Amino acid sequence: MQSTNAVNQANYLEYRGRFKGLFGWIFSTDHKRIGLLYLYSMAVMFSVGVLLGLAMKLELLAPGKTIMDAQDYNATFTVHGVIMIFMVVVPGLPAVFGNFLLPIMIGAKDVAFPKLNLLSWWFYVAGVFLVLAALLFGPGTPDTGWTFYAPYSFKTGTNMLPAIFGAFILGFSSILTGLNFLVTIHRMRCPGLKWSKLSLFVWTLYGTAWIQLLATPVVGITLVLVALERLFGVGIFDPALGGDPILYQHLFWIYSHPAVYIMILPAMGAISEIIPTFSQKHIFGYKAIIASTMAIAFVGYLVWGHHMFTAGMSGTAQYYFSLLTFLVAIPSAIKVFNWISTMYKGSINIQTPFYWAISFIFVFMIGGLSGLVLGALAANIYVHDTAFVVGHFHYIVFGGTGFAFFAAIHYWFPKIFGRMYDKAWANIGWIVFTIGFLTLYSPMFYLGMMGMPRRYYDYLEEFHGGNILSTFGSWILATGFIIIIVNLVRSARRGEKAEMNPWKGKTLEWTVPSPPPVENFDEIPEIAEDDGPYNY
Amino acid sequence: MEKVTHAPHDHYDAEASKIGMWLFIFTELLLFGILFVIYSVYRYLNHDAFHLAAAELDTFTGAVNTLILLVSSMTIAMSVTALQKNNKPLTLLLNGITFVIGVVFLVNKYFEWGAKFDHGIFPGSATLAETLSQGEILFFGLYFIMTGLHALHIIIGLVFIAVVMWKVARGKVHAGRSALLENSGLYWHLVDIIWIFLFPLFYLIV
Amino acid sequence: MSDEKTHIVPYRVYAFVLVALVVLTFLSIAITGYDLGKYTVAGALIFAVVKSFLVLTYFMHLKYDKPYIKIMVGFVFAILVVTIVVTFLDYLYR
Amino acid sequence: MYSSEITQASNFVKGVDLTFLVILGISFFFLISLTVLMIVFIYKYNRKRHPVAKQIEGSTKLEIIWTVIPLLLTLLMFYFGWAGYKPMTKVPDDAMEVTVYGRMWNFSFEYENGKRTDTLFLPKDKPVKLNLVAMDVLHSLYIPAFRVKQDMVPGKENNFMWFEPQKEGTYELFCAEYCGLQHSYMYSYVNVMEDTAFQSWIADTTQVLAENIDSPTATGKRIMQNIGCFACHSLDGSRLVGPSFKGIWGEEITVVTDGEERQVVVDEEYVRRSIYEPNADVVDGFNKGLMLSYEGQLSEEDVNNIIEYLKTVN
Ligand code: HEA
Ligand code: HEA
Ligand code: HEC
Ligand code: CUA
Ligand SMILES: [Cu+2]
Repeated sequence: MQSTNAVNQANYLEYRGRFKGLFGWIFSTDHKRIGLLYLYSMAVMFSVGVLLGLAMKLELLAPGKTIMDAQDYNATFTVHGVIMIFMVVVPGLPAVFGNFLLPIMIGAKDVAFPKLNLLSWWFYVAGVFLVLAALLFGPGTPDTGWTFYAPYSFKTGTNMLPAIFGAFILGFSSILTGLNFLVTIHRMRCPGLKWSKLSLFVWTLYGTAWIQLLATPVVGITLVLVALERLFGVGIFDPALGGDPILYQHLFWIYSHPAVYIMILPAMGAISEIIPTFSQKHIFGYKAIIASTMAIAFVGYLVWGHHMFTAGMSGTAQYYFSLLTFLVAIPSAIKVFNWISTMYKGSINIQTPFYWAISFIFVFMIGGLSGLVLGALAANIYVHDTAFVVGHFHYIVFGGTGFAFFAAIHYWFPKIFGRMYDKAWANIGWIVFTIGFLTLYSPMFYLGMMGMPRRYYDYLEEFHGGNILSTFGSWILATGFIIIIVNLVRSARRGEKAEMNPWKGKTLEWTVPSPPPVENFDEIPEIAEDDGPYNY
Repeated sequence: MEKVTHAPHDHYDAEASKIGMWLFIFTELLLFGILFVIYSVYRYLNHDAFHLAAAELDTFTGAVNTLILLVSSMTIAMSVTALQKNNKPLTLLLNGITFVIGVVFLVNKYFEWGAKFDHGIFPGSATLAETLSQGEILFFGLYFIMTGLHALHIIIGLVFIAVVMWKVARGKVHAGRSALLENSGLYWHLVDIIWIFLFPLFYLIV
Repeated sequence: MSDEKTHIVPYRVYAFVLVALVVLTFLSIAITGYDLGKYTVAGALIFAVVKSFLVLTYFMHLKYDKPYIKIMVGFVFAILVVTIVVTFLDYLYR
Repeated sequence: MYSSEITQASNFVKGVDLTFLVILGISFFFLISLTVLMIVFIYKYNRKRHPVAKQIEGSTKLEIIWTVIPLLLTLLMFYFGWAGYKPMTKVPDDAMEVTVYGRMWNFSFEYENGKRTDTLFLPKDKPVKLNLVAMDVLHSLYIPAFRVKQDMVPGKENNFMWFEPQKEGTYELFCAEYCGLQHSYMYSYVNVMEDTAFQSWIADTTQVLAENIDSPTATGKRIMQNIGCFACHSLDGSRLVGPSFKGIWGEEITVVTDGEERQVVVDEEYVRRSIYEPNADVVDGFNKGLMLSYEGQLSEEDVNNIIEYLKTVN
């Protein structure tokens, strides 16, 4: 692709706009700065979530009380879940890398509505503060689990309202980001950049944006109803007034199942960028990957009931949901096959992002395949709401989205900060982290199959062994995490200067300097007829 | 897309803002759509009670509100034509009519709700819990939530229209840059469509 | 781009649509006067669907918009319908 | 899977375990072969060994193959899941019925002859149908050894599960749906015995009678045990969800009635009201709405026994 170096412009990190210092960031409408704002705020929330996770594991080290009371434990997994889902992995890759890269990858100077983009971040922050307010003030930290199941969620005496409104506002932020991306992709592609030439990361952002747009309002209104229920006792979900608690679950999962694909799709997109780059080879099955992205986005909308197999649905609904759950697994399988085939006859350059990418594939397979167990009716009845489910979703949410996030940050780090990290430390961090991960979550499958229910503060002696191992793993994982973070933070300030295209990538972001100038391109690029994002 | 030479921030793309608005409308549709899901489930489960309760609502007020809302939809649609024909006074007049009708709608709503409150029918009230069946409680719960949310959207729409009128008056929105007006129209029509469904579901099917 | 050709809809089209909408409203009120039993809901909804179709096509200019916008709108309504149908797979067969 | 030596503890174990085996088998096959393939590629096509990549853009044939094969395999998995699950919905007509009450945070089981226990006693080789009644929030009855689980939904009619225990022994029974503070303590046991032993157990109401004659206090304590008061009230003065019973008799306490604080003395009338209308007077510092009325569950006589017992808790 033709390169247009905007050497004359200041780069976006040093650029001085209307405001100086901090204000120059939090009032900046530059998509790159907003991406970094998300990165920093998410990193803070993520660290809180991680600490809560470690605290839970410490509590579960032995039966009985270890470090906290039952009430604290219940509040801990609730807050852990809410933070991790609503504040880290749902905004996750789109808000950070989507914001940073989308305009560059389609040859535009910014997103379609830069001010709205900044507003989304403000909403995000507002939502975060509301949820935090629920923790610090009022009658007690929410203790319902991140699922807010009725009727417990309006029976508990804890501080639900701020948490609910916080989640609502976070949802709004997510909707606005999705809307912005859709318009951007539709309207701002540079000349010659046809749909069939978009990079795969952009495609996944497109699919994700649709889910964000169409699914998030559902959870918004559902949470508002729970709030109204608490305030006025309307009766919508209260069995005492004729409401149906199972309907609440339907509505919750109508959002929250598609939400898991909001988390994983951009992650898959990032992997689809990294593998061709480090194999120096055209992606295998470009069209098939796009089709599977859209299939996941669409079919993923129709399978929500697999979280409710034991809830008391009709048989017909159970068969339907189980069958469709299996169908939605197939596009994921297609992606895995295509990624591995991309490596075939490539010229593989093993670097940190590539390590993360292959470990992503590995843990994603484990997470996904355990999802198949859960999708089968008979097996689900047995392991639903046990540690097995906890194992499944940590493998796939954290192992999937989390690993892809790390892959992405190591891949685009030189572009974002204009500096290179210490590769040796990055690799050490990766190996420690991965070992810790496997030790932490693998025992959960075993515990689940032994019958240990989830959300258990205390457990019977027979579950002790698995829990010890798991807690032990959490410490290894944390060590790896610290190595990685320290390395990245240090390198962002003091690393070696990075080249424009250190990995020899072919997508448009590698044609602009590192870090990119304020307006990305001096001149909007033009894509030639026979050019494509993965032509090596 | 042709080459954009000026800074991206003040570049004007009518189609972008239009699809932006449409996408926003989609989220609103789903928001209400889910309430319709709840409504239909509970209607299915409490068939008779819903019939009984719906009879309590005043079809006449509902019909009046439906009609005036339709008229307001037309006036705001016409105002776009007026703007495109560079007829600024007519644009403002048509928008003004829409605005006034919106206010009238709210006033009607106020009296309607007021009457219900006087009869002790409001969410969580003692009358509801003591005299009505579960299905009827659900019906009124949904009635207040859905019409309330709709009224909230009317208010937002009114603010939107007011802003647009001000911009039209100041000449910031004109024939060459009419996207904002069209968007306020789209939004107002959305509010109308929702009412088109609310009206039969609550007032008509008795 | 601001010069993109826009379609100016004559006032009278809107007036006709309004008349149609008003007539449909009265019809739907009238028809619920009859006892259609099971079909009352369906009847009322059909009128609502026709009315909103009119609003979408004319008032909201879909008729004059590019095809992809139409497709999107259709898609969103389809999603809504599918959601309702799937939810009812549970309630109808309980 | 759950301690393999006690497989066949119920009639569903086979179907469920088979589903597991099939899916895990296919999964391991794919996991291992794909991982190996990946490692081989990384090794073989490493930059050092294979400096120039061969550009391959895709292959429609392969795409079709790896769409169709997983499709068939997943359909197979669906089939096993379905086949293992199907029988769980069809209760035999001759099933013995037990009503299970779930409340925060204990189960109680009521047999056809009115006997109540806090542990589930069942005869071997006889189908049982458990009718599930949730008193307050969602709970879920989970017996891992039997591979069964069903949520208990307040207000839901026709909420049941069934199975046929096929092996004597004692099995754990958990609450698997998060239900608040003591969720992890909401567990009990299932005791499966020979049919004859069960019949004499269930017919044996003498145990109850004896205690009745013995002393009302003992009976009171047993009733409270079975219906689960001690999930929320301790006997040793420690604070759980509700106030401790230690030394409450005759004590003067502060309660909130209709939003106003007042002082009351704990006497017979107050305790009776606390049991039948717990939300009328809410003890200061505790949450309203957690304790539910036991109207209809505890007879006058039961309550009298409870009162007698409470008098003795010091
Ligand atoms: C990133 C998020 C994410 C993703 C992508 C998925 C993906 C999948 N999930 Fe998961 N899931 C969660 C996050 C996610 N899940 C969370 C958070 C919960 C718990 C919520 C809570 O209760 O708190 C949950 C719970 C959950 C349940 C409910 C469990 C229960 O509570 O009883 C089920 C049941 O069907 C399920 C199934 C699946 C399936 C079939 C997939 C599939 O999409 C997986 C597809 C992937 C593969 C299949 C692997 C790759 C393919 C191959 C290696 C090739 C070979 C494949 C074949 C032969 C088919 N998930
Ligand atoms: C992204 C999602 C995510 C992540 C990362 C984690 C991380 C961790 N989780 Fe989990 N967890 C959930 C989502 C997540 N969790 C959810 C949704 C629930 C359900 C709550 C409920 O039941 O309501 C849950 C529940 C849950 C339980 C079960 C509670 C119970 O049922 O009793 C436990 C038990 O130990 C646990 C432990 C941990 C631990 C030790 C960590 C971590 O501390 C491990 C340490 C992690 C690291 C050291 C770094 C990981 C890095 C990344 C993911 C990428 C970085 C991204 C950015 C910076 C943006 N979590
Ligand atoms: C779900 C938890 C829960 C269960 C189960 C429960 N209670 Fe309570 N109980 C409470 C709470 C909370 C309070 C304090 C608030 C109130 O008065 O309603 C309370 C208050 C009381 C009081 C008043 C105590 C005092 O100090 O004045 C009595 C007596 C009582 N309960 C008896 C019982 C009996 C008898 C049972 C069993 C048959 C029982 N409770 C079961 C939660 C429970
Ligand atoms: Cu009862 Cu958990
Ligand atoms: Cu799901």
